[in-house]
Amino acid sequence: QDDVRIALVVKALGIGFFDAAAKGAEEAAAELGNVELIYTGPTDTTAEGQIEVINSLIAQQVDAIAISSNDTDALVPALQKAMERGITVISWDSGVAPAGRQMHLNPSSNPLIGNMIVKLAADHLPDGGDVAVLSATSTSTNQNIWIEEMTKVLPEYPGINVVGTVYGDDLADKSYREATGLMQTYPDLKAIIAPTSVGIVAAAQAVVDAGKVGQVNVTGLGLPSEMAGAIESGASQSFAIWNPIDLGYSATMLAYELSQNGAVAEAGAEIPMGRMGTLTLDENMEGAMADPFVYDASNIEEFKSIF
Amino acid sequence: MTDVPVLALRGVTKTFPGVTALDGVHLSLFAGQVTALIGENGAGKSTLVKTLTGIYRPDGGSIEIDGVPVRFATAQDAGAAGITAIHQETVLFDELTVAENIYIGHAPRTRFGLIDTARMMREARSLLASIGATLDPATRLRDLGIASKHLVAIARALSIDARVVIMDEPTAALSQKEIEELYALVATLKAQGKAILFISHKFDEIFRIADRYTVFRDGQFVGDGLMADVDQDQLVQMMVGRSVDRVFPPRTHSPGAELLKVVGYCHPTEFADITFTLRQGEILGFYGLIGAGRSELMQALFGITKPSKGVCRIDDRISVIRSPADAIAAGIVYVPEDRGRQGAITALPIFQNVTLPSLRRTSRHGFLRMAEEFTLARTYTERLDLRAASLDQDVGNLSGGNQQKVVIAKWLATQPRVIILDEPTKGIDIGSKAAVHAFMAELAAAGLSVIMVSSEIPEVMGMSDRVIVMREGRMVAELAGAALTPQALVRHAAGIGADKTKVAA
Amino acid sequence: MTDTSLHRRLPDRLTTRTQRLLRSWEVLLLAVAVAIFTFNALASPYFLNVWNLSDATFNFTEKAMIAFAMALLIIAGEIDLSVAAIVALASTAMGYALQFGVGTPGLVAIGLGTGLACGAFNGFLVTRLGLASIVVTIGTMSLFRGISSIVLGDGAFNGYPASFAVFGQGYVWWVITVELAIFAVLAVVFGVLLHRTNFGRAVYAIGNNPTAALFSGVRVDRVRFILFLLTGLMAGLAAVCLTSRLGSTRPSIAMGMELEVVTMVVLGGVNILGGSGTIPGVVIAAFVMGLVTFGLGLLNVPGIVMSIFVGALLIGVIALPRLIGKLRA
Amino acid sequence: MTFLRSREAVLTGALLVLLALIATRFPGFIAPANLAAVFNDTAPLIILALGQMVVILTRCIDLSVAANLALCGMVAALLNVAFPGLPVVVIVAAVTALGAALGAVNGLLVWKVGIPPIVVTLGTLTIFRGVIFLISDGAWVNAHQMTDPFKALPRSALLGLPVMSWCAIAVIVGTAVLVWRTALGRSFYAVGGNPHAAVYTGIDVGRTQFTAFVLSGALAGLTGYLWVARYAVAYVDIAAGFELDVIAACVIGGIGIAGGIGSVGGAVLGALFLGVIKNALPVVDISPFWQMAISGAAIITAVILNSRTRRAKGRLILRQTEGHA
Ligand SMILES: Nc1ncnc2c1ncn2[C@@H]1O[C@H](COP(=O)(O)OP(=O)(O)OP(=O)(O)O)[C@@H](O)[C@H]1O
Ligand SMILES: Nc1ncnc2c1ncn2[C@@H]1O[C@H](COP(=O)(O)OP(=O)(O)OP(=O)(O)O)[C@@H](O)[C@H]1O
Ligand SMILES: [Mg+2]
Ligand SMILES: [Mg+2]
Repeated sequence: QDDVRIALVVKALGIGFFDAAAKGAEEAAAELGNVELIYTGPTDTTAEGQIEVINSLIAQQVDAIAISSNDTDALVPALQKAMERGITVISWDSGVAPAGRQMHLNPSSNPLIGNMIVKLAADHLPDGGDVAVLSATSTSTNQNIWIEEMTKVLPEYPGINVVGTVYGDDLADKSYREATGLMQTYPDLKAIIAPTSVGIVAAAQAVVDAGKVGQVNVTGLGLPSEMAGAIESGASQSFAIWNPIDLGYSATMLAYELSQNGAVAEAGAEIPMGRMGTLTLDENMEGAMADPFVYDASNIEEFKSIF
Repeated sequence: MTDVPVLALRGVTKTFPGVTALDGVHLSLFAGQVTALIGENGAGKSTLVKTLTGIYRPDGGSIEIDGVPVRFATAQDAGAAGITAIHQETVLFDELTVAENIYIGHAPRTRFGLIDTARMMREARSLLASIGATLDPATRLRDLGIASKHLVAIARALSIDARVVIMDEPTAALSQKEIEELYALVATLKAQGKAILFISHKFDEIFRIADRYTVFRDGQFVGDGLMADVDQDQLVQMMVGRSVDRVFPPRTHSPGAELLKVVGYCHPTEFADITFTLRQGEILGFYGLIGAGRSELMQALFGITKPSKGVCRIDDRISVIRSPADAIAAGIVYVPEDRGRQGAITALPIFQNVTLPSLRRTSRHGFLRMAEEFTLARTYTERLDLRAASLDQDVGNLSGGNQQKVVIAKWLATQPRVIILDEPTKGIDIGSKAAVHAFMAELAAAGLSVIMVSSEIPEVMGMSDRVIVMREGRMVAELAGAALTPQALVRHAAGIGADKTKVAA
Repeated sequence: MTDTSLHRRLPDRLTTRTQRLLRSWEVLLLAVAVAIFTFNALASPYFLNVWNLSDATFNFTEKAMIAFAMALLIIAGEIDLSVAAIVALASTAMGYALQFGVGTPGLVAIGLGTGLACGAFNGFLVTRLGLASIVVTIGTMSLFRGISSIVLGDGAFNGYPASFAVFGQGYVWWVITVELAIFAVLAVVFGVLLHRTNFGRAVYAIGNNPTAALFSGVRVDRVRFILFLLTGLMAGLAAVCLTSRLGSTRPSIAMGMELEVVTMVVLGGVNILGGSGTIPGVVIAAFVMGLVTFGLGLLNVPGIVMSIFVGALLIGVIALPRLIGKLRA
Repeated sequence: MTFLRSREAVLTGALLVLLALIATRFPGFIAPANLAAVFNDTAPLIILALGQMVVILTRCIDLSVAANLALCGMVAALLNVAFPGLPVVVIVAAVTALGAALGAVNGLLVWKVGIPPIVVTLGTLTIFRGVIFLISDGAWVNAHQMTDPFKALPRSALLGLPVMSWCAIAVIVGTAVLVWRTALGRSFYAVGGNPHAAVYTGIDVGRTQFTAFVLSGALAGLTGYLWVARYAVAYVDIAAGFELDVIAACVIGGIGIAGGIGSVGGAVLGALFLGVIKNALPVVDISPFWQMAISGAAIITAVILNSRTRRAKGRLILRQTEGHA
């Protein structure tokens, strides 16, 4: 049987979010029937590591690469080489510069996410107050875009005062320390927005340990499985995420469509992605999958064992 | 005098890869007696000490205490069996205190098994007092001078309640006054009924303190007996296997024109106002007590340390010597006192050692030419009759004497004009010593100027055309001809008498 | 000792060139390399493809450039753990200059110059102030990378000119990349420098016994300083290649590279305590590490599992001769 | 008097100056409660620095501590998930033993095979990390999977201080007694200060180095549990690169990298110095991007200062009396 080999390349192996995405990709592969899925990525979140992975994928002559990148620009030469050798390249989740891919799948639209993270905080602060951002690394593409989008819509939330942005580098201990630092520097802090699944968990833990449950609300983007404890303890009222399973599923479907079914990535193109409907590409060859979904005490039980 | 030895070795053998250091040797030590162990360099004396103290395990033979065979796995076992030693090397710990150095490995314990610091200090203090050392047991060893360190080593050896005390060349690093104190200590130990093994290359002290002797040659037992029954020539005959000419080689050539002139050399802490001249083909002796600053001065001449003031003229041209490389270029070379550390590079082959300072000549535009290197190395090593398997052999595999030859060959290959020999015969046995002396005379006769640093009066007297005496970093006398007497040397070196006038040559 | 005037002729060597070669570390390592190559060829159908092999060389070329200089440094008894940080700082400096419109030649000069400056700083601390190189470079490792993180903050530099891409992405001829060519040239240059020049001899002498080397007229501190400079320069060169290959600069560039470089050098048979080692050994070690990572990559083995292989290889290859020696004794 | 000139005094002074500087920008930092929190946060670094100190004293180095910590932490988490009923003390004991065993692997390779410590631990560093990936399958162990007692132990307060801090205090006291008052402790200094001489005093150099590695490993194992329980998460990369912080703490604390020199006080102060910088930067509003450069500069300064104070005082043989004519 003619196997189609699709590589799902992630920022680094061992991150819950990406493992969930891989689950979705497997689902798509099973649905398509003739797809062999290669789930791979470097050990830590570096561009150099991803380039090595890409080189070995090129060598194996896979049919398509769907990548969530560690660096917008650094991967471009390697991915261009892949495309030159006839490999379909798309990026998903965290994008690659247009020159290095045929199209990009956004989990959701960036403005929607930027709005969502500040709304989550504002919903629990009727009187406004100080909030701070705990991001991943200073270089993470999507976190930076979301924070930018959030800043744009801030005027719509009067009383919400963003006092600072710190970086936990997606390391549990550093994020924890930064969150603790935030609470000390700003004794009146009302909320910590962490648009990263590592940071949000660490921040919730820091709030619990500082005895500030009820005073400081942790919110942002996180995984239900990792955040279940925080919702339970009350350190977090609510948080959002798109469904990573759907994301992996859609990325695989798109890669398959482009590489096997002759779909062309061009502005305005509508590309089917199985049960997720179709994706419409904009002039940057980007499309958004769906709205982020909000999790709170009412629905966390249902999702925490799924992803 | 008892006839049962406290300690007896029977047929002890110890081999290292390629060397049989001890070949079935015998040795008996008796209570209340000092036994001198004598032999050439490499005869196996220190190896025997290490075997007796549990550092090496013998390959064959037996060690008996009071006629009972014993076996030591570690140095602590030997201590427990009542054997203690002052080793040839300093084996102390700079970062520990005096008391800890004395008691490491057998410190007094409290009920909970912890070290009883207070008691350790107390006992260390009284032990030090008993050997006449006024050291604070709480000072760190690194803050002590060489002589004090040696006293700590002695205290450490005595801290073990021993019946057998071994001293491996204990006087090599001591001044005359401290040597006298050591002799007194040996007498006390003797009176306490301990059996003492005393190793030394100095015949005068052997005859002074020893009751018995044992002679080794090339790892083999040659003979033993009572000191009273032998004279020095007989001992030397046993040691070397032939008689050794103890007359210094005659000097036939007389020194030529002035070659090197040192004017007003000063160093912030080590020496001051050094002014002297050296003539072609001359042997200039530097005498002084240990620590008089001679080595520091020679190292400054060689560019290792920098003088704060002063100039050095060669052939009436002022040469600035900032590094050994400058010195070599100016024709001055230095055979260091500390051969192990400063002399040869033991892990490199012979030819590379020899050519290291002469690479500029054997290479072309900075690129090595192996053939030239071998030629140069062969010329000089064969001239010195080096005993080795090949020129590619690592220097570390050679015996000490042959390593010294490699170092000398290295310097001769640079075709120097001045060669400085720092304690060239220190720790060297009587046979090799004569060879070194003959060689020095040969060099001088060939027109090389030699500076010889030595602490041995006979050597200084016998070899030098002229002698400069140093004390506390300063030149205190320059002696030659009739003025060069042992009494004058000692008087100037020790600073006895106010007479500091230079005696003209 | 002097009883005879009979002069024996000392032979130059007792062993022949072949004998020495056969007993050398390089041969053992070469055997390992061949074994890995064979294994890879059997395990993956994609392995024996010149283009793939050419791509695979990127896994080691930049590290090997630094490893050559590092080998000399380690043979001389020193170490430089700040090399990866130098790469980061040099890349940052190039990116910074780029903002002012500096062209490709200028960028290269700045990259190499930053490397040299960092090397000089390390060399100064080690030779002038007499500090231990391992602690000095642990400090400068944080310092250099810290400076690039101050400069870059949460930003990145990109938009390098197209002509700059030649170092990391260009080909000299057919499958021979520019980096591979640089690697080959440097292998020869460093090989000659270490094994065929007075300078190389001085490096060995210093590594074996710095005091005795000084007493033999070797300008010890000057040689050490030059070695730090060289290492910095090579880190600067690696920064040029890596930056060119990535087309962007971030503070995390070349993270952890120092340990891979040291691993490569040690695997190449250089004694970490100084005094011995060869450039051919390092060259083979570079290929071994490249082959292992590429081969396992083709089998889609995760990078972290690969590192188990590299770690085990390092310990195993060094332990084996010692264990055999122990068993023999 | 001697204390005033010691490294510990210099470091204490530096630490106080640092705290004073921070206080000018953020007075709340030196509130006792906050200082206690900083100490608590620095506890893992202190514990590991003490283990590393012992290893460095014997002329070795342990680059694998952080990987050892991560592996033990992961095993602790997996044990807790697999056997939620297992008492926490059993888990702590198990991972401490595991840490000691991993340290023993390093120690044996150094002692029996004679591979240089830096090479051994460079190798085991990558191997340990790889093993974590293998046993965890790369997955995280998250807070809600861990039992409450497991997570609670390090943060439960005892006499106003969290257990985590008490662990650090216990290790400080234990190491101090070990190093000052036991024969083994003194032999660490002897082996590193002069290995040759150590043999002459009946100390087995290899065995002593082995013991040091075991000790360092056991402390890494203990810290592995503390770390994972405190941050309530375990994954492959926890404490990545932490070995360099640990070594930096030792270097700042004046532990001589060539062996034989160093004190418990120095190691603790070195760790606290780094801990204070780490905790202070976010609150005094210095960009986090400065942190690395600052700790780098601190290391270099400390090394220079240490080498100055340690420089052998040149012996003075010249008398400063009347000049010679
Ligand atoms: N650890 C060792 N490995 C190899 N050979 C050794 C070792 N120790 C000693 N030897 C060799 O054993 C022989 C005896 O050495 P030893 O040190 O006992 O001599 P010695 O009589 O004490 O000489 P000296 O008077 O110079 O102190 C020498 O040939 C020496 O090279
Ligand atoms: N009191 C002391 N404290 C510390 N070190 C000392 C002392 N005396 C001598 N030394 C050491 O011994 C070495 C030799 O001393 P120096 O060169 O000054 O005297 P010297 O006259 O050459 O003595 P020697 O006969 O031992 O060569 C010095 O390098 C020094 O390190
Ligand atoms: Mg001896
Ligand atoms: Mg001297």
